[in-house]
Amino acid sequence: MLNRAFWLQFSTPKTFYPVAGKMIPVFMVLAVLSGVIGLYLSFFETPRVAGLQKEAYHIIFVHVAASWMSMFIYMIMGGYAMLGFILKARLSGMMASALAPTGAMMTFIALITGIIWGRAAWNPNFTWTPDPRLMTELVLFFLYMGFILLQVVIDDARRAMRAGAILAIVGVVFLPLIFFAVKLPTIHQPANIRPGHTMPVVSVVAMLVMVFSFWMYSIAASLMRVRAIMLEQEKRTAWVQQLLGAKT
Amino acid sequence: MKWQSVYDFVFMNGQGWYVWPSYLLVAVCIVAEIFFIKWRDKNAEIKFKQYVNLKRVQDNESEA
Amino acid sequence: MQAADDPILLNVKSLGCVRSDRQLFADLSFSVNAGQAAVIEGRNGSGKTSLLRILAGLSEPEDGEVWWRGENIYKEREAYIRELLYFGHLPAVKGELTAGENLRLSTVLCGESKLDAASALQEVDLKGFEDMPTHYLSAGQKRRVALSRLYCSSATLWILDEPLTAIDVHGVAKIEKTIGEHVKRGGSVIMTTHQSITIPGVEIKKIRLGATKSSPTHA
Amino acid sequence: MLKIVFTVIKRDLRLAMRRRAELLTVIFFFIISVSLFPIAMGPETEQEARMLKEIAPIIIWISALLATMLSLGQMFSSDYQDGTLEQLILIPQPFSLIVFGKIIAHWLVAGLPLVLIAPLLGMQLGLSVPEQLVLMLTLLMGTPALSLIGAMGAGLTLGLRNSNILVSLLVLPLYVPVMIYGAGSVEAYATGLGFKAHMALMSAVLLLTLILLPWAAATAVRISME
Repeated sequence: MLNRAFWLQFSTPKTFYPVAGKMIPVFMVLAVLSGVIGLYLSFFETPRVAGLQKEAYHIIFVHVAASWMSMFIYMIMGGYAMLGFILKARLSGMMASALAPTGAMMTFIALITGIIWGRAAWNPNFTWTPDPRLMTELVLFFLYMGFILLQVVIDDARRAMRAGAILAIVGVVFLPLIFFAVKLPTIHQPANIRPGHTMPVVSVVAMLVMVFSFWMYSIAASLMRVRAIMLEQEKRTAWVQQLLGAKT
Repeated sequence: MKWQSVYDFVFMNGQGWYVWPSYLLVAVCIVAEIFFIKWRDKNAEIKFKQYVNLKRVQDNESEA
Repeated sequence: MQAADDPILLNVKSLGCVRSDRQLFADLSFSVNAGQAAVIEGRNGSGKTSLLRILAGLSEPEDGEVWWRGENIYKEREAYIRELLYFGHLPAVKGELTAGENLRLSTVLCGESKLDAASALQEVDLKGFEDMPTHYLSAGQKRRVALSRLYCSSATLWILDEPLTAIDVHGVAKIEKTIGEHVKRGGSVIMTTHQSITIPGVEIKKIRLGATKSSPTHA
Repeated sequence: MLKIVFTVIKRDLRLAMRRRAELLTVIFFFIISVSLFPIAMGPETEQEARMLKEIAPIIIWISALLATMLSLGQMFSSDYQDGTLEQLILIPQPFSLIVFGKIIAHWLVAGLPLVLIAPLLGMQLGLSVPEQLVLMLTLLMGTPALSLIGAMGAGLTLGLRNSNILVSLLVLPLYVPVMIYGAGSVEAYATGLGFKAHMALMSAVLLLTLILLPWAAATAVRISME
């Protein structure tokens, strides 16, 4: 099965379109199942925590999953962009554009849940600005928005792909720099405002299950989006005309 | 069972005010994203029809 | 590989160009020999400028390849550009610089010059304008400053996009003569023009764009 | 190799001298934006004056970022509009060298003046002489990185609608590390922590941008020219 013909169907829009269509339900079901399991574990199986953390710690299961995905998707996006740029493979560029909005959404979730968690767990006057992780999320959100808006503004599809690729490649190189710079301790910054604690095993498992669920969801959502992008950009090709021509 | 009652589960010692909106946000974001993708898919089909019509006009023009 | 004495300089192989979802041309093949002038014909929007920009290596075609002296122009880009003079539809004349500075800069940047700036400007009837900032010049005079590059260049292939726009009758005759001389020296010219062009003693190859009906490509 | 870079620098400097007004606009923008802070705060009490001094490096750095951003439009757009950029691409030399020359010229015109003026503005905000020297040093190392990153943004948005607004969205997030190390080193020096670590990190950023961004900017311009 793992021969050339198998891999080739993932490499051109024409062959990937139906394959992606079959893959979406699989990933969606996995996402929902693991999501249900993760939520059950986090709400009912984790021990109650007393003291500083309080019940607000139920937020971290989505917060951590979303922040992992936000970073991870950007890296994957940069990888696809690089691949598409070097090999001139249109599908890779399309995957990069399809991942960006999902990544931006994950970043947004991570940012907002992070702020809510900070307020709930430590103090209601929590300002999120000195928190390096949230600050990185904010910069990451801007990076995603820059990528998305650049591709929206450019009319020509090929130029949009390639311009986005350059931005994503440079962004991936800069992301560790930004992360490191924001973390750099200065006098204004408390060393670490997150109290260290050891998590019970159930919580770790619940968190990993939630990360898995978000991961599966991200794949499903970007596959759905990449199908729409393929239709948008391959209008003049025979396969789209066959596919959509049959419907009209 | 770690919760004493449904009330306890929902209220969470007052922390429910923070927990549930967070989950609501996630749910809203996911629903919105899927809605936007579906909308984009529909839009791609509409744009395709426009494109086909435009091309027909242009082809007729170049034949004339 | 082709033999060294092959007269074919530029070989265009099944070129296709797409601009904002429109197939401008597809499967376009032609060749240009040494000592040959070619005129690209077609209506507005048929992709003449796009074709010239692809031939100059400024933009990449959707499909197909362009070969120069038996080498792909993307693989041997610098060697190709060294023998190329591209005259775009924008004059590439900086308003802040004088006519002489403009010309000297473009020749310094592109390598050696056959002719000094003063004599080149004399060729296009702009003697005495050498030290005048070009934003004082009229549109036609600016085009002529740009065209004076033809006299300095030692390039083999000239790609000229509408060189006759905004040039008076006298100027047109002069440019036709210059192109004729270049071709007779063994150079090649590919150009677009809306005017009819006659060069005594030179047969002009015509390449028509937009004649074929646009068909969907198979991707 | 080097000759082409120098020729491009000379060309761009000559063009910049012929339109001095644009250059002066950027410098005055920098001066005004820094001066607005003390005017707005009106530091009457000693505590307010101390606060102003504390955030002085941040004020100067953010103003430098914005001033650089303002000047990015000039880097390629005039060459793009009159067709000269096509001719620059068709020079038989690697295009990244030419873009590198243009970036250096941009820095000489729009970055270096900021470095030289910064001490005057620092004085206005109450920085001591050694602090001003540290500030100058960070600006001297940081502003080239700003020009390099900005060149990519300017290249990507070449010829687009609202390109000036879009370029800030693309470039500002990437300016974050430069800004943090720049402002942070003055702060670290002022509090006696020493600024060597910050400067080392800043030079690492500069080195990375020097390696990566001439290529990225040149590719961005070529993509936009297609």
